[in-house]
Amino acid sequence: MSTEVVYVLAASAVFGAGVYGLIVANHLMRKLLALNVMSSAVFVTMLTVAGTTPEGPDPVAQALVLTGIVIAVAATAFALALLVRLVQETGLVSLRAKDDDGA
Amino acid sequence: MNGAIETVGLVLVIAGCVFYAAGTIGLLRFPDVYSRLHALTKADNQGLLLVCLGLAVLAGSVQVAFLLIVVWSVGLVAAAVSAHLIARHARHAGEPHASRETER
Amino acid sequence: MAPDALAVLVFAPLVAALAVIVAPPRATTALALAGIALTAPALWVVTAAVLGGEVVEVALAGAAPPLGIAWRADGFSLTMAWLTFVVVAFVSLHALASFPSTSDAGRRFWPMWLILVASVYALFLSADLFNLYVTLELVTLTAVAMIAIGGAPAAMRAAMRYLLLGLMASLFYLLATALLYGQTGTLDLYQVGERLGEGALATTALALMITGLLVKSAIVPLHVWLPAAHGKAPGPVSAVLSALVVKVTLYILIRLWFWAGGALDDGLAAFVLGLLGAVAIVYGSIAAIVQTRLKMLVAYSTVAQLGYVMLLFPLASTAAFRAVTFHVLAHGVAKAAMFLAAANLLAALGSDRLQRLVGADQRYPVNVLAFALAGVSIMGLPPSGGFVAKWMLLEAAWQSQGWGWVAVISAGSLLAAVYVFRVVALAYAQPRPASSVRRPGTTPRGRFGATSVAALALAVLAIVLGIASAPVLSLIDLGLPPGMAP
Amino acid sequence: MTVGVVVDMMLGLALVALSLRVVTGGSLFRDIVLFILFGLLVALSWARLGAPDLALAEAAIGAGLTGALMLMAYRSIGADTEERPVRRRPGVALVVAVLTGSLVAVIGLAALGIERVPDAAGDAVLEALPGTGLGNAVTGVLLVFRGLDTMLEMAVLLVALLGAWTVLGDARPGRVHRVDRRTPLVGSLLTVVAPITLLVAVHLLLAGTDAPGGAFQACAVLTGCGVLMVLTGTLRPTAVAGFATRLLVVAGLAAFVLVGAGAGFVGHAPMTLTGTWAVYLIETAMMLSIALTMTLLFARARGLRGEGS
Repeated sequence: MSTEVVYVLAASAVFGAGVYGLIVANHLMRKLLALNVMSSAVFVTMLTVAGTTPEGPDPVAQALVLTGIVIAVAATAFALALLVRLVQETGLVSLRAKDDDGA
Repeated sequence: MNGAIETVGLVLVIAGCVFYAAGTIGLLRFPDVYSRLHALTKADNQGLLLVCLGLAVLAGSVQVAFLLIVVWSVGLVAAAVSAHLIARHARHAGEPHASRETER
Repeated sequence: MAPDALAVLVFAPLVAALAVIVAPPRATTALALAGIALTAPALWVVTAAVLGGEVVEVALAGAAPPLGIAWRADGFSLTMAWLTFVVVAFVSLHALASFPSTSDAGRRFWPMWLILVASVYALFLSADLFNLYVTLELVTLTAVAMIAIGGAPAAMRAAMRYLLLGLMASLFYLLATALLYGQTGTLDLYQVGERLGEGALATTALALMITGLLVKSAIVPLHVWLPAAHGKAPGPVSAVLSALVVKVTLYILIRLWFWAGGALDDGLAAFVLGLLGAVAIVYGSIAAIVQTRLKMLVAYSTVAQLGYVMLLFPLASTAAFRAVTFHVLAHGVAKAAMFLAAANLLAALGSDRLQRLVGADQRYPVNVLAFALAGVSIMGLPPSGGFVAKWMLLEAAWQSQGWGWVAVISAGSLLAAVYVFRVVALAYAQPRPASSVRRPGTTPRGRFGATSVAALALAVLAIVLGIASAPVLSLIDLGLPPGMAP
Repeated sequence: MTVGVVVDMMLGLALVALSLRVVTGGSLFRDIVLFILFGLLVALSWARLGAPDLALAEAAIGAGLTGALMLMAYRSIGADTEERPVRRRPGVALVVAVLTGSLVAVIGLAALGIERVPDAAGDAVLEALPGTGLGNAVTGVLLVFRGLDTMLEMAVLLVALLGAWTVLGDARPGRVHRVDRRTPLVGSLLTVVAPITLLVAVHLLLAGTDAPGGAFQACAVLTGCGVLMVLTGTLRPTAVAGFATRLLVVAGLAAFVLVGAGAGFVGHAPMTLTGTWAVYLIETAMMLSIALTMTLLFARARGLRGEGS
């Protein structure tokens, strides 16, 4: 068993956990945690399946992951701002509470 | 000669790990915030020092050794400040003190 | 000349966005309009080159794929770029009135609006799987932020749901990108198509990618986020969401399927996608019929109309490709007009409950007319653009003897007629004497003015598209997928 | 099996256990802290996989910044919004999760088994890198070969900030839960740490052209300093975005746009960096923009002003 295999397996389990959390969790912030966990799994998969060059992991894959990390943080930051405002306005931390067609 | 240096380095690293283990056990087993902090900061900083020293011996390069000392001192500053803040916050929040509780 | 024009399409709105952020508010209108207007001559230059028979292409930073990213414009991407320009230009006119640049909302709206325009252009020009991911994220984030711009709790809830699902869909897409890169060593969509053999691995990766795209395109049953998001957003935002934002992922889907989807060529997957489309047409139309609010009705109509695009996959013929591309255009223009008219009526009446529309034609004739004209195209009545699209689609289904698809297309038009006529009939209904008195909350705003003109102009354009379809179709013919002949 | 693989396995198991805990646990606060720990372990994985650039970025941005943002938001929405228990019937979710997880495992493992394509983009990059004058291939990809991605990524950051400003509405900037500055340690920490972070950031930025590091890692360090200054009240959030703030926020994207579009005017393909100066200009502007953007997002503010002013 090689290092890459270990990380692919771990990443897939983490991805599954993230999907589970995203579906099951009520609290919006936990959904965001689940999304972030999923994106870490995607990044690890991306680097490992890209293979290696003589000078280490594939540099393109590294750059893509770096870009992806920053985009994930940006999206999370915006989602958190939206979440905080939503809680201030409605007092609810989940989307399930009531029907969206009202009002 | 090489073997001896390597042995010294390994012994230092392993000793550091023992301190880390002790600190972690303290974190898990101690009854309240204050004593847990005590375990973490004291034992772990000692552990970090020993591991850094061991690695410096193993690396055999002055530059690396210097960097490891920098790592240790930054770790020390971070631990001091964070432990201080946590303890202070806990005291203000009225976090219970295990020993006093048993005295009552 | 033409390759530089591609850069103008992306950079002009982007520079305008940056300038709007930094410059004082009074300069906003001029800067924004300049940024959008500059893309017109650029589009013209590129179109001339494409009509001359070339595919306009530029390797960014001189690094051709697989090393770098290339921008590429053929008839298909150019058609989408023209749709972008037309919708954005007219909706911007509306936004000038509904988001005045000196107001708080306006200061927030315009920079994001311009970035959205730049990213949609960048998306249509790009064929790099990862670059598409970045542009998609950009489109989604701007769209979500603009839905929430009004600050109403319902809008923010809709925005949050859209954001969560959108981010999840992006991750599926990104995961597939990772796998495809691992397999082919390139991110360029066309090169992936060449290098990707058949096999379970390729199929699964493409299936993951398609799932993500379907969520973002709100194809039933993954549409749950759309009605609230499109229905609760401010008027200009709804218009551009329905006309453009859901189309960009369908564009990627079509590109992927017909240019790089060799591994999916087994009929079953295509049939499933077509079936989803059929369900979307029927379900979306019925849901639209039972709505009690105008904007929600229009939003569900979008769910239904997106279904037609999915019929392309099982039909998979030149005729179907032309029909569906034309449908995307016609629906985009008509739906933008419809949302703008609905938003104007909402602003004027103080509510978009359908009952409030009774007699609206007497007070707001322009907007009601705009809604009705756009409705003609949505239903597919001659001589509108929608008619041409649906007629061509029917022909395509007929030719390939897909009787089931024929039935769905016809049923969709009938159902669309029901929900459009429901609105139009109410609006033209004779008001009872009591209700002719102006109700509280009813303002004369939206009777004439830029907002109504923008809606009417788009609606007229949706009709004109049907009369003058020949040049558009000849442009589409220059972007047919490999293996399809005009 | 080597010692390294055993370490990998322990790390992998810890990642899985932590992720399960984070998505299902009962106490949100604790799970956010565990998420930060998860991020740090991911950073270790990057180091194990031989990607130090990513390890640096993950530790600082993925774990540190995201965690700080999460904790801040957690404080803002208040402890009284503790979630209700998870949905009653998680069966379907479990099936979906196991299916997607195994799907990823199967195709991931299959993808690992594939022989490397001879002219993969990564190899093309290594071949073309000497022509750029850069020594770090990752920086080369980010700035030269796939500069468009990075430019649009800056736009994503800008949109996140504009979006946050939008949903902030007309509200006063969020009350930042400040650390009590009367404790002697915090003040002296800042006076020691602030200059060091600046030094480290500049070092990372310059080192990034040839060694691990670059604008993203540098900005993360600067952001850390910014967050510290907000927390200690050295910088206070304001409700108005002044001219300087707006200028600095767009600087990174603007530098990219100017260089990228400008290349077209002097006869190069768009997005061509015509010299090393362009690399340094863009990297510096990006570092400043990202650091300010992130600090503003953290403080949920439109601007910042110094303590005295």
